[in-house]
Amino acid sequence: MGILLNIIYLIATVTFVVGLKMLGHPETAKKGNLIAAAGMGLAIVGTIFVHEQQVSPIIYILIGAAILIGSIIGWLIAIKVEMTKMPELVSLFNGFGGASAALIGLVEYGKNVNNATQSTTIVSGIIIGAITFSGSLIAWGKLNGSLKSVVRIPYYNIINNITIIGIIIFAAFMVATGVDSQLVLYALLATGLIYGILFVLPIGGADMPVVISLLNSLTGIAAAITGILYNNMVMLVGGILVGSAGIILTVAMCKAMNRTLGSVIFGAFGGAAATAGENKALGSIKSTTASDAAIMMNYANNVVIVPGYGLAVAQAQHVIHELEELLTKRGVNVKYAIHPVAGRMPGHMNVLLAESNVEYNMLVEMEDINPQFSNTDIVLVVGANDVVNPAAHNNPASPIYGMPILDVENAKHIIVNKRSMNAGYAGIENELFYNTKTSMLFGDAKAALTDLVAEMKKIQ
Amino acid sequence: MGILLNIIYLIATVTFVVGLKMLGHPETAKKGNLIAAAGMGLAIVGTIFVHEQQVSPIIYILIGAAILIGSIIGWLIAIKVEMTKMPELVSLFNGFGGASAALIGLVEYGKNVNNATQSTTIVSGIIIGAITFSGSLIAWGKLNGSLKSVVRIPYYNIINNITIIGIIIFAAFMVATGVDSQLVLYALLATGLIYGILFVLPIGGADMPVVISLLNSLTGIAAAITGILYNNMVMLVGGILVGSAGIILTVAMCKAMNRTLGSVIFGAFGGAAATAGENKALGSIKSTTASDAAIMMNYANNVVIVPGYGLAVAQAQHVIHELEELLTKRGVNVKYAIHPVAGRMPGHMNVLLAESNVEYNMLVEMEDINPQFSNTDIVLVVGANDVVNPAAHNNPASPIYGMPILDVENAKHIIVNKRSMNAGYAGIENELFYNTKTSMLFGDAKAALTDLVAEMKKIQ
Amino acid sequence: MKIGILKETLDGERRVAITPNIAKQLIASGFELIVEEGAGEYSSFMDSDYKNVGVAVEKRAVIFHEAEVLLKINPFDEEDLKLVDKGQILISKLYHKSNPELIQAIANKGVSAFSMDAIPRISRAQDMDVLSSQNNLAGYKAVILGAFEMTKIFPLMMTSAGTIAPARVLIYGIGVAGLQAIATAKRLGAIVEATDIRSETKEQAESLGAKFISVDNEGEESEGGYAKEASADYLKRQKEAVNKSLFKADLVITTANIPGRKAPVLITEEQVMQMKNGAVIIDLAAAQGGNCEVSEINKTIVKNGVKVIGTSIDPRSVSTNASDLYAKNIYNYIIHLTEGTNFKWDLEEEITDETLIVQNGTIRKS
Amino acid sequence: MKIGILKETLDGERRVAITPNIAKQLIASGFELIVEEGAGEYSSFMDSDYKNVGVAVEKRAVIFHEAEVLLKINPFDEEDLKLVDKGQILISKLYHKSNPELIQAIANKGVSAFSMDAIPRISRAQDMDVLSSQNNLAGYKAVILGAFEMTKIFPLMMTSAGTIAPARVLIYGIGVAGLQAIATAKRLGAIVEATDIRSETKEQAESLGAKFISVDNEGEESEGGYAKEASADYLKRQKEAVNKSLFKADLVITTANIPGRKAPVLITEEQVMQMKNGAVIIDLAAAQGGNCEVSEINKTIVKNGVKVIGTSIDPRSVSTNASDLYAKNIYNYIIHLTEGTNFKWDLEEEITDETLIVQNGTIRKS
Amino acid sequence: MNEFLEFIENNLQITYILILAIFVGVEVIKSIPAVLHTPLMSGANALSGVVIVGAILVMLHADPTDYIALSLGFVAVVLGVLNVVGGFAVTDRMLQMFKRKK
Amino acid sequence: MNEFLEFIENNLQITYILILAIFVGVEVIKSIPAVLHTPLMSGANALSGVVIVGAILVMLHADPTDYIALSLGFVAVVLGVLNVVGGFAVTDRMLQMFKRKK
Ligand SMILES: NC(=O)c1ccc[n+]([C@@H]2O[C@H](COP(=O)([O-])OP(=O)(O)OC[C@H]3O[C@@H](n4cnc5c(N)ncnc54)[C@H](OP(=O)(O)O)[C@@H]3O)[C@@H](O)[C@H]2O)c1
Ligand SMILES: NC(=O)c1ccc[n+]([C@@H]2O[C@H](COP(=O)([O-])OP(=O)(O)OC[C@H]3O[C@@H](n4cnc5c(N)ncnc54)[C@H](OP(=O)(O)O)[C@@H]3O)[C@@H](O)[C@H]2O)c1
Ligand SMILES: NC(=O)c1ccc[n+]([C@@H]2O[C@H](COP(=O)([O-])OP(=O)(O)OC[C@H]3O[C@@H](n4cnc5c(N)ncnc54)[C@H](O)[C@@H]3O)[C@@H](O)[C@H]2O)c1
Ligand SMILES: NC(=O)c1ccc[n+]([C@@H]2O[C@H](COP(=O)([O-])OP(=O)(O)OC[C@H]3O[C@@H](n4cnc5c(N)ncnc54)[C@H](O)[C@@H]3O)[C@@H](O)[C@H]2O)c1
Repeated sequence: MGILLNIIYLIATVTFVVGLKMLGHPETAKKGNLIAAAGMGLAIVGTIFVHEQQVSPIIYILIGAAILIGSIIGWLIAIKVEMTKMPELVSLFNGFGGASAALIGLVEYGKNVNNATQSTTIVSGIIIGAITFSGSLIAWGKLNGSLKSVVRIPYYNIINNITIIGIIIFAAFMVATGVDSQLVLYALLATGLIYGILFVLPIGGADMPVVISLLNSLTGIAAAITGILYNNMVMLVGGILVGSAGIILTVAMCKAMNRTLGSVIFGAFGGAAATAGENKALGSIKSTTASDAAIMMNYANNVVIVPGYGLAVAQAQHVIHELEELLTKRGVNVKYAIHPVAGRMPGHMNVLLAESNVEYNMLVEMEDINPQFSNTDIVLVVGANDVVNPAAHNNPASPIYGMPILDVENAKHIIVNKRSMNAGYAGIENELFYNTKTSMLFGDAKAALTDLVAEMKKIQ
Repeated sequence: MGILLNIIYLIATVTFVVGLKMLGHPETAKKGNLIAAAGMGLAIVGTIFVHEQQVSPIIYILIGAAILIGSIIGWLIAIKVEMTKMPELVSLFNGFGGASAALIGLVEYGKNVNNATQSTTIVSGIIIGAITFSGSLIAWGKLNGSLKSVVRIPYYNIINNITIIGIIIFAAFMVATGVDSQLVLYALLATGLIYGILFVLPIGGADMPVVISLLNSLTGIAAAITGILYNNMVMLVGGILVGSAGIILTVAMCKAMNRTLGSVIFGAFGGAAATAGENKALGSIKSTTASDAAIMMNYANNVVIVPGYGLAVAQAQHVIHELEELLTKRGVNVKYAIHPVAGRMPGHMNVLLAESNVEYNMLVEMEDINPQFSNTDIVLVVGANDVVNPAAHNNPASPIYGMPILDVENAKHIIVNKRSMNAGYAGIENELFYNTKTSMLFGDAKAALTDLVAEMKKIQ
Repeated sequence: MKIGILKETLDGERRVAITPNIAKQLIASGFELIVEEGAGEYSSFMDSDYKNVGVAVEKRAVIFHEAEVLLKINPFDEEDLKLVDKGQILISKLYHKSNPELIQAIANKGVSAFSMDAIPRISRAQDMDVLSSQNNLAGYKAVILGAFEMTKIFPLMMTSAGTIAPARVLIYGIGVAGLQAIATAKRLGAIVEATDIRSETKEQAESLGAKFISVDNEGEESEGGYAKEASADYLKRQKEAVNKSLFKADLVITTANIPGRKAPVLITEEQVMQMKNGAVIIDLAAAQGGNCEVSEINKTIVKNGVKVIGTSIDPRSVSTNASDLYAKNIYNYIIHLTEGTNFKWDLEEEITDETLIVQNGTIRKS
Repeated sequence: MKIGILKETLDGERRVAITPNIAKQLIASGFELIVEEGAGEYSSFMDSDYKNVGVAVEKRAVIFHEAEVLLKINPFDEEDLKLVDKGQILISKLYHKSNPELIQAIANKGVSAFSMDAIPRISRAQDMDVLSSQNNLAGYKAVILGAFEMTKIFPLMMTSAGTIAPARVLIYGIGVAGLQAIATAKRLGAIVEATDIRSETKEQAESLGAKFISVDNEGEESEGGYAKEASADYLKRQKEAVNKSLFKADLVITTANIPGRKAPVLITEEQVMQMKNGAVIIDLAAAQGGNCEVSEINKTIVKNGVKVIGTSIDPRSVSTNASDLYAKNIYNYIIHLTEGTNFKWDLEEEITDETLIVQNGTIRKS
Repeated sequence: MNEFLEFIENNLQITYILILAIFVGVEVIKSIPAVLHTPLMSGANALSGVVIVGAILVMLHADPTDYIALSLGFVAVVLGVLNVVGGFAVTDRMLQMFKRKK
Repeated sequence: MNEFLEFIENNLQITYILILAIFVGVEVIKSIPAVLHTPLMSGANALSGVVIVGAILVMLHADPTDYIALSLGFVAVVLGVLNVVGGFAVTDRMLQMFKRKK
């Protein structure tokens, strides 16, 4: 390899690190993505054009065609896909990366059977690539709904163990004997693919993002292994970066869902763990974190805060004011929507908010705010329940039927803070919490809002 | 090098990274230091005992003696030195490190004159080591007072430039010609030493910590260069770590002092920049940062908050309450000392603190709190001035003479938050601010306390 | 349909049932309004204010004669009933449970009568709930009255002339009035304690910064949010739990009521004798017999240096705001009862059912 | 040395110069104390409270006869002076600048007289400063009085019976009383605006959450912290700046004083006629002629639906706390003036010099 | 175990690179806000497409007549490019939501 | 320039190690509280004493009769050890102040 290519790879590696780093901050993420992409482009172009051996034109044409086809398809899919379908797309793409690694291994295996180090590398690449590929496809299928969320396979444990043993035997055999058999090679590939399927199938749909992140980390490792094979630094470092960052990310995602990685992967086997917050009639709830809520609010234009009795119970009036001030300073247009019977006495919210010196003109009466919700990006409901319960409109059997409420459902997104799924004063379920636009931010209002403020401050 | 030694070095490298990382958090810093030290010990022991060539016993004895001498002296100095003299000691030690690197270069030069890469490495090592050594000694002298703080040298610029040119010429000559002359070698060493002196001499005493950090970073680079020379990974990686971390640290220190690195190094030459906050009669003030203040308070046992009129002006009552709650949660014993005429009307502080729901029993009257100050670790004075002005005791000419005050001087440390050095209601200077136990935290009370709270939250 | 607004005749009453602002809304809804001369005088509404929005101002007799619907706040009394004609509709508070004679008298007149105090405490009736709207103001004003009568101030003040300890305020009954009293006293800087027979009020009191005094009882809760009558045992244990605070209190506000019954006696004369010299008791239940044994309605009695002020839960003194809210409640109620401008008489409907006490001379509720 | 505490005789006065608590401290310092019967009655201090701490309770004549030092709050009047003997020391407020006849009468008696209202406003005299300690309470009580008299409530309330707009409070004069009035009104939830001739008060008002109304003047500052008399031009421009707020105000509290002079007229009758129906004006400067043209001391005058209440800056109604603070001021003052239990008569010393108005029959200050 | 040691011995610098890269990966990612989890995952996914370099190398090294290698390589390149291009494009779209207002 | 490129060419992996180590150093240090600046500086200083390894190597490689090399090496070792031992010890003492109470 010439010095030029090496320098190109070096630059690409640096862009990967810098890009990944920038992806970690909302302000710089977009730029970071572009930088990494540019580095990748550089690496690809360099690999094709800067080398020393003779290559026949036909191969150049093939490479060009492959790249053209891949780019166009990839680009079109990425551009066309709906926002909500993106995670499954990521899974699909990741699977392709894994497949690519496995294919490389298939081609290279025959040339390196006699070098134990090399063949170890190749065999590992094939196994990991195959697992990633089939696992990602299953995850993709689960997310887009073509696969039932949790699939129970009879004798799962036995089959699973046999597959693992199979992989180990094939791999050990290949490395040890240096056998150059296509049969064994494809058998290895097949067991890898099977294991990928077995790995993902029993895991619940809600945990898919974690699984994708884990598989993604595996793809990175496969790339790194291929890098070792070719003594190619950009693949090595890039792959390891993705591998280690992916693991950390996976763990962070588990944490954000209040799970452990173990419980995601193995918990599934027990088959218990009915997802909390599922309600027969109303569907399931979506819970969010202070960090997510902070970012959403930070980048919103209009935010309406709906305080309720819980705000008073938590004595969170000072924190909510801090949040409001912070948002205002960031250029967000904030208002409080005061329901006439929020709290437990007339004017309860007024007393509370006056204590923390909220300006009177930030408080808007129900009649005045209701038409504005459709133009509101985010409603933050803090410790309110009955006063935002659509049952008052929809359900003649409800004790609150006929009571005017704050029509927060009309907003683009609703964040509800309360401690649990418990009912409010009227003692009834609230279907707002099960709305697809609603995210629940569980916790005592004072603690949760304090976190929210802290996260908000981290953003800028 | 045997595999064992390599693994030892690998482990040592990892301890360096981990140790450095842990040093960045108050909770883990001590442990981090020990881990890095253990890694260093391992590397040293490994270097001595795990190698393949034959070494005569006399050399072992010499090495043992050297290590013994160095250890005992280093240990004794470190243990005996007063807390306040530590920074200068760091400078001294750092100089020794640089000297060590330069000496290695001196020995190795003759053996490697014919290899351009090696000789480049060695020459750079000598130059950097020499600069670090002499520069650190000057910094040490400045800090311990044996050198006048800012030294003006006639024709400084000319001499400085000549030295730099000298270094370049010698170095280029040596690398290019591969001359094996002790004369040239020592001439290079000497110019390096001179440059180190010239570099540090004109910089003010207050900026010494930044300079030490910078020189420290240079020592790291010298070590890394030596590592390249010996193809020794632990030196290479360890040195680079120190080099890059040192640069970041240097910049951070400048930032904390509200300076740029450039202004520290080159600003000195202009010779202007009389330190702000110097007062003929009262001496100089010490300003602090929210981050420092937060750590001090976080690790205190007893904190007393003294609110004054400025707290009301800034409307910082809610933030001070947040701070107090946070401290209390961390196990700090917090009280408010209420001076009877703090503010501008009787009961001003009471109204203010009641608004943010400070518990009545946290407010202590002057007569009751005054005897407690001697047992107080930190007094945080927020926007108060006259009510803590010792002139009321000491200065019969003062308009406030005879007024009872809060005797905050008796506390172990005083942090004063106000916007400037402006006087309070009585329009008089306050010598408390010039007390050696006092740190000024400048800024509007609301902003400064908000920062303080944010920093406090970062700690745990 | 013509609605007549009468001037209140009860001694000390300063409110008016409909304010000019609400009158305007009723007119906009198609009703015709006439108001008695000077009806709004004590609530800072002048006859000209009514005229300006299109209400005819008339003498008392004219109102009784012309209006199909007669509005008052306080119950119609004998004098009023003399002027009432068959077929008219009366709307006011009636307290039908404790006023059987009045109800009989109304029935005898062959009229229909709705009672504002009988509006059920259900969610959708909250905007007609005069008890809530008025008790709320009463709670505020009780604290202001207390602060006015006391020889001490509320907040803690550390001054160069010494420290003034904060006033200690004790509140009995954490209903609507009690809660607002807590909020107001707390705002002014007092140390506030409160107690109630309903255990769910603990969290509510604390949400406003008061300390709740728990009486260790089995917490016999509520009947539709209202308290049941307390047992003698409870009252005894309540005294024990509260006495320490009572004897230190500078201001005591009592709001405890059991709907349809005499108010429970929570502070005996014996307890008053042990209170601090200079303390003040505001008994908002005095009209229902009083929570304090010593109190008499509309009187200030000084016992052992303790001022006991008997007053009613009606916030007569903040008449402007009280009238505003009351009027809004009546407005919502009338809109609820009518279709176009005619009454629906939908007896299946809970609110109508509960509040229509006399229908065309027949007593429906007693 | 025997100190006599007299009962106040001024109409409406409810305070007492020395409270039992402070009496105890004086006795501990070596003084002998006698108090007139019933002196503390209206401040919730009983004769027995005094006896308990070692003060002898005596009839009025006995006090005058036996005490070497006589203490009062309000100036000694003709009746008092009849009973005074040569050589006695009188301590009270005297307002010597506006009361030359009184001072002459005192001098004629051949006694010495110290005036509490003449204590200089210097830092070390803050704990003797009765103006500060009393005005402070007056500011608080003015708001309570206003809240009591109003037919509206202070805070904003959004309820199911409609929204009550917050009360608008306007305060003239941001001295000690004005600041405390701001703080108290703000606590209760009002929208508070304030104005003062001294421009340094802007920041102070804002530090308590009030909006300052600036009159564009050259801000003629102060003489030792006090306001100078305002020019006619200033008063005109003040009216222009303030009128918008005045005509929207629900409660106006005026506290503007210029020491030793008649209080400036800040609200004319014409302005009152343009105010809101139901508004209340509390004129704390009524004793100095009033900041409102309409006000009269100790009277409530209703003009155009506006209640104008003339009262003095003395916080008589919060007599317990006011007496506590006043007594503590006097205590500090007496300790300052004496050595052991004897007066030092150190005329070089600023506080003594400024406050000793008559020395042994000779007038020192006028 | 022995082979592992041997690998380290033979690839000492690679081992250092591996370890340091792991540290960088970990340090660079930790403590990111949860709302960036998905975009970051997507971005990392695009990066893992660096395996495309290997796929290209396979083709470059292939004998023009080795159809199996060529076609496998071709597919590998297509899939790898899909991963890279699609990955970065999707990430970019996801990050639209972080546009600063005004 | 050419020599620089040559160096990279010849020491490719070392270059990667250098760059990655720089990243690690930067990432590991950034955003530390100001009060830790001094202890951290002191700790980094102790670490820079890793040059002692070189000094020891000088002595190990030295001919037992090369007195100049031996004595320079000896001094280098003494100074290096001073840096290491003194550095860590001082850092440790500085960090006493962060002891948790109770
Ligand atoms: N305003 C009045 O005059 C008045 C008087 C009487 C009755 N009411 C009735 O009270 C209700 C008021 O409605 P609302 O929406 O304000 O209250 P709500 O319906 O009672 O709901 C309050 C919610 O706050 C949550 N919460 C409690 N403590 C919390 C804490 N520390 N942190 C976070 N969340 C907390 C509770 O859920 P978790 O337990 O899951 O946290 C609860 O669901 C209405 O039904 C109204 O009719 C009003
Ligand atoms: N309590 C009473 O009744 C009363 C009445 C009248 C007079 N006084 C007098 O007022 C004084 C009270 O003493 P004090 O110590 O409370 O106040 P002070 O002596 O007036 O000092 C207040 C300090 O706060 C600082 N400050 C102002 N705004 C600030 C802000 N936004 N953020 C941070 N700091 C701010 C100012 O310094 P910077 O400008 O540098 O920020 C000033 O030095 C005494 O002299 C007393 O005699 C009291
Ligand atoms: N549907 C609604 O949304 C709605 C509207 C308004 C009020 N309410 C509820 O109605 C209930 C009654 O409110 P109210 O103010 O009219 O009550 P009230 O005037 O009938 O009684 C006042 C308080 O006195 C208490 N009390 C009675 N006997 C007592 C005793 N022996 N000792 C101590 N306390 C005693 C009661 O528990 C009550 O809290 C409250 O729970 C209130 O929240 C509900
Ligand atoms: N030494 C001390 O520490 C100390 C102690 C107490 C008070 N003080 C100061 O003394 C000063 C006077 O306080 P006070 O309450 O006794 O004052 P005051 O009673 O004499 O007057 C009340 C206020 O009315 C204002 N005023 C006068 N004429 C006015 C006009 N035409 N328009 C508007 N406002 C007008 C004055 O400026 C003053 O603020 C204040 O500055 C106070 O801070 C100082």
